[in-house]
Amino acid sequence: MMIDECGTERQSVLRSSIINSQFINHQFNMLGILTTLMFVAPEWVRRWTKEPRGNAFWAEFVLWPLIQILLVLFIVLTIVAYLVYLERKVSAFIQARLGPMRVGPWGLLQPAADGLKLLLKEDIIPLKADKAVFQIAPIISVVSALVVLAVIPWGAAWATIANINIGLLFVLAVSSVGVLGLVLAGWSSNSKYSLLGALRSSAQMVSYEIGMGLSIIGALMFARTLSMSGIIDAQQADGVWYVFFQPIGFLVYMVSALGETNRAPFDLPEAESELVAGYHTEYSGFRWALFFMAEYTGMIVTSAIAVTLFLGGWQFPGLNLITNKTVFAFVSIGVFAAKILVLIYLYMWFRWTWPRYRYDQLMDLGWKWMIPAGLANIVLTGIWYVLALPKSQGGLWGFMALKGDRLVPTKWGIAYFVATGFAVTIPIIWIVLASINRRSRDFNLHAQRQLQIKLRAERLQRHSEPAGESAS
Amino acid sequence: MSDEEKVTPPDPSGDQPQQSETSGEKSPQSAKTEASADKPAPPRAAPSDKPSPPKAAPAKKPSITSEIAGDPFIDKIKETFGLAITEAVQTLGQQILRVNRDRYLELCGFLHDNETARFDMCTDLTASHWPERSGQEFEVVLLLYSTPNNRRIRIKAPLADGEACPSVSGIWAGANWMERETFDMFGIKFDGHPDLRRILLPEDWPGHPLRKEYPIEYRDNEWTDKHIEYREVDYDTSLIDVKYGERK
Amino acid sequence: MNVAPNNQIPNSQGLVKGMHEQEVEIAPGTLFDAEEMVINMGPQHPSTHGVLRVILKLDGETVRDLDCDIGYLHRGVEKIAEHDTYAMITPYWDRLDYVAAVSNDLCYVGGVEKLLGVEVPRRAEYLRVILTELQRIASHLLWLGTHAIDIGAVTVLLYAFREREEILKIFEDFIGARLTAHAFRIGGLWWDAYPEFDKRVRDFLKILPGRIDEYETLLNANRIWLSRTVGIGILPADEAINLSLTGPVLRGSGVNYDLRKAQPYSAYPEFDFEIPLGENGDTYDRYLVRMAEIRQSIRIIEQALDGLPEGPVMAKVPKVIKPPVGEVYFSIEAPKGEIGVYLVSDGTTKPYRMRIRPPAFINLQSLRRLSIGHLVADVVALIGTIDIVLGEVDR
Amino acid sequence: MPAVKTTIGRRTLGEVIKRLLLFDLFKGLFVTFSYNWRALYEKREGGNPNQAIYTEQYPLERPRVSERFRGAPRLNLDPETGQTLCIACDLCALACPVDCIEVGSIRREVREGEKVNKKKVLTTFVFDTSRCMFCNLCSEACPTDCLELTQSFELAVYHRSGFRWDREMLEKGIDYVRYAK
Repeated sequence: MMIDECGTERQSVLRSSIINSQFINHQFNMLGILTTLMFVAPEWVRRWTKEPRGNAFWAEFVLWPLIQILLVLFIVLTIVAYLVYLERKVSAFIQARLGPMRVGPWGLLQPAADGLKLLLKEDIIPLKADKAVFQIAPIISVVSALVVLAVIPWGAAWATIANINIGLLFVLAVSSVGVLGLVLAGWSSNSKYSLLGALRSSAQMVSYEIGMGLSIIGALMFARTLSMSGIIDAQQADGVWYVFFQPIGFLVYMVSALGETNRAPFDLPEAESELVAGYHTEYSGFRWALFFMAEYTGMIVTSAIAVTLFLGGWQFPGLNLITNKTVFAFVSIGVFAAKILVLIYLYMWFRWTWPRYRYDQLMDLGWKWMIPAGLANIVLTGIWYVLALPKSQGGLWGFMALKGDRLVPTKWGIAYFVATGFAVTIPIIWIVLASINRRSRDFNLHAQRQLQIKLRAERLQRHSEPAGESAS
Repeated sequence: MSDEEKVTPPDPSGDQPQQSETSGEKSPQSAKTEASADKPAPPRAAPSDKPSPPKAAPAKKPSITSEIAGDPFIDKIKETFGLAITEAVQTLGQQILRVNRDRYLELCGFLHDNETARFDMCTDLTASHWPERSGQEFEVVLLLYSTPNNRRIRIKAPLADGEACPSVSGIWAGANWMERETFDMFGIKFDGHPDLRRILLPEDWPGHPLRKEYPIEYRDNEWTDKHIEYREVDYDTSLIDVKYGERK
Repeated sequence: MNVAPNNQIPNSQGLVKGMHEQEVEIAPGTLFDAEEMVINMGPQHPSTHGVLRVILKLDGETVRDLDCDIGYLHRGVEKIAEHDTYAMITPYWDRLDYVAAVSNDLCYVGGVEKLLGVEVPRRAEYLRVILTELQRIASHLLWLGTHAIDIGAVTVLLYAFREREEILKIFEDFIGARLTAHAFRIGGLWWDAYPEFDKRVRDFLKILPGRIDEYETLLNANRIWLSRTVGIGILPADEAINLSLTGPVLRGSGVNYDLRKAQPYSAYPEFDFEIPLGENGDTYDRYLVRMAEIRQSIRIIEQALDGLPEGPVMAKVPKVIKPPVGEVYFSIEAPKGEIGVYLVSDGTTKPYRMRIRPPAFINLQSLRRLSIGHLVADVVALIGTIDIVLGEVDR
Repeated sequence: MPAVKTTIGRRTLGEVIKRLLLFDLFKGLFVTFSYNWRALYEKREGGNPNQAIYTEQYPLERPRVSERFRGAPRLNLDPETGQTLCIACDLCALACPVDCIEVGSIRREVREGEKVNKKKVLTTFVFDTSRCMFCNLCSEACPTDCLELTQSFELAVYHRSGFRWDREMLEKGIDYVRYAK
């Protein structure tokens, strides 16, 4: 059923773009060649398979997606390689260094050199490792990270590989398989450091998965769809990015995403000062590179979801002025990529600025702060939403109106949701969290300090008693 | 060309300390040998005297050690411990008490607990080896500090070879590792130490290196034979590429 | 899996006997049968600051017991010293605490000078104070960087190293070496200050306070830093004294013991400075104490530069150094704590016995007391807070 | 004595609000971002502590080595005669704590004007740079300013035997590799 649906959707999109003959005039520039490849290729395939036009199953569901997948994989993996370069450069600039400079101008060929080196490196498998699992683990990790790329709306119209109507669920479900790779890697390495790292990562990712899931529900209440492009369309229809409606949701999502991708300050599984390298301590060469790839792809994916859910996806004010569909599609990809890049810069910036949490503090943060905040956010958003419904539907103020078949906030409604999001939700959630964590050992430093002073006073009192017992 | 070409081959490093020792103690002699030009002087001894001022003969300097007098606290200790305190001297203003091994622990407890003194910190614990003192070959040296009074005192407990010393790690927890190190370096056993193992050297290392009879050149022994694998290495002489050239 | 056998019974002090032999054995049974896991941190580990091997007994991630295995860098400096003349021993002292070589030199030459009864010229004393205080800043900066990187703040390391590099450049111009300086000779200094010395040091001191503010902006109030350091490894004053701790570790517990004030040496009585003290004796206080010490060192150096007297920098010392028969203990306040030398002279050109009182070695034994009950991540922070250098621990 | 001020003890309303707004975290972010920003546009000058980027690109930029630097050893020659200044007195070997110097000499008659003196003459001089700890004690002991530690610091060789410098090498110096780009 599902496949049918999106299949027909795709066909209609394709047909409309093929009918639009503008791109044919630009065949000889780069853009034209690319568009030709992407739009005409399925048509060629269709003719080649000599099948009737309406029933092109192979072309529609196998060949054309394969081309797209290869394209996306190629681009994303190149980007991943250059993210490593970017990370090194950003960290260098933050740390008063220069970063890679020797391979190519400004070290731009460094990723290629690194990749080559990793390919040529000896592939070491520890003697007592569980070999099969040891080899499968990085693959699981990287595959689960890459599969998610299929449903991410990279841009308008054709730029999504699969626009399925449960896109977000799919993302959450598949990306949580990644933890399996880490656990298996840690277990099969037969090293204590790896094992500790794996245990940490499994606990961490499972916990932050919950916070992440709760944080996006607020935004979904406004979007009322799980389809990734649907969410972007909803933001267009509502006229505002959901980050303004859902500041807490966005914050919780970002924190959880940091935890989910094992980035600093939550990089406990691979905390180099404690566990050497955590779950991938025993890995080398390209297997290790696969983990690295998974980590950076994970960063792209989580950022892409954040962009889709909270930052309006590929939309940008003024983007609708572009009438040429092809240009529009490419510009939208560019906007989406730029937004992702901003978030990834944030990731890097955080990593090179802040210290690392301790394991138990991390779990505290997840369970005592992120999950309650996410829950409270859902409740409060629900209340604001119900209050703002049209009066005909039982709302109090009627800040929303029916437009077509969906409810859209009016201008006052937008102001109302933004105001409640910032001015009411944040203080209420802060109070909730403060009351939950009032007696928290790790976060209430004041109480902790007082306790120490008290203990110290007791000790000193004991010490001031006539000495003698301490002598043997 | 002179007939008596005599290249003085440089001595292996192990010889050197002995040589300069002689230069220190028997400098008149070595000066004499240098004067006779025919016989080649001992290679190391001769030059070391050259730069030194003409009155190289070591004039006995006045001793820097003297008896402690007029210190009420030391007097009190002497009174309490009587003949167990065999010596109470000061060197350069630093007080040293020499105590018999039997009452060493008692003295330490006294110093730690005494209300006026309160030597609450064990700054250092070490030993020294005097092989020529028969019956008192070892000397455990304990440096104490009193934080309330800002005062130091040094306790010495002479021991015979093989004799165990009472452990003070029950009084000062900080003495734990120092005693372990002393055991490691001198082989002095500490009675009542909770965990007397070697600390710096491997568990099965032969000998205790800071004893005077332990040679300084002692590279290959049973331990290295057992634990370090030797391999013959074929040198690739093509790698030896030393260039001579103009200094830049 | 290397799993701890269950039959290890802690003795009176709770230390596991025979950890050395047993931890390498592979006990029958799975991970889940054993109550504890023994894990080796080091000797090659990113955060053990050298070749320290810490054997941890973990229950989950909680440290149940801990033992330090040291000696990987043991060179037998005390034995070598018995075979070298007094002047020849000085370079060996550089290699003890190699991030604070100048301070070590001051300790040794101070000890020999005391034994000889040599009076060092005032200019030399002032220059010594300037150099040792610069070295204290350098050592604390290195400590700050490594401590921060242990806790995960990587950037601070690079910033701290940048400032340390400036100090090392000053050293290179003055002494001729950056790290293992061999800064002082018995009786004074070999070199006098170079012409631009005053300006270079002042320029550096002008930059430094702002940079310390920068580090403190990054760390002082940062909630992650606070949650990682506050309440970690609390050491009350009496216990700290009993464990023979010295230096910032002791002062973090609130004990006012700094040899520069307590038993002044060199030209320190002539300068006005304060001894920062902590209140609670936790990792955060020790961090604050060290940061405050850097500021105090800046004060001392400024005063010393202002009052730098003219004159020779080397006292008249015989070429062959032969101290009188006797012994001396001389100690100074090194960045890590009280470094001392116990010299026994038999009247010859070589010391009969030379004992180094190593601050890091003695401070390190508190690691066990500090760590038990904390998590693995805290052990890393605690190794950092003790500020050890294995060159000195192992000697 | 003043105790270190600990900022945790008291909590004013201002502090609570700052904490609520994650002020502590943003302060740190501001510092690092300012570095990142400055790094993008500032002129780069290796080893300048006031610049945002401190890196000295070593093989490309030669470091400034100080005058007193103690690097590779050298046996100085008399600039007029070209003869060695060494009088084979062995003081450097005696002063060396690690015994890395071996001085070989012969006693032979040397004509100095009218007189013929019996003198020690240097034959071989071996300096083991792998053991040397560059403490300068040998140079300080040298009565004729012959043995000197110089500013060259690139002492790496491909083989251990390259560390053993003979007299010729000490007088001429090594021809170390200078890396071009």
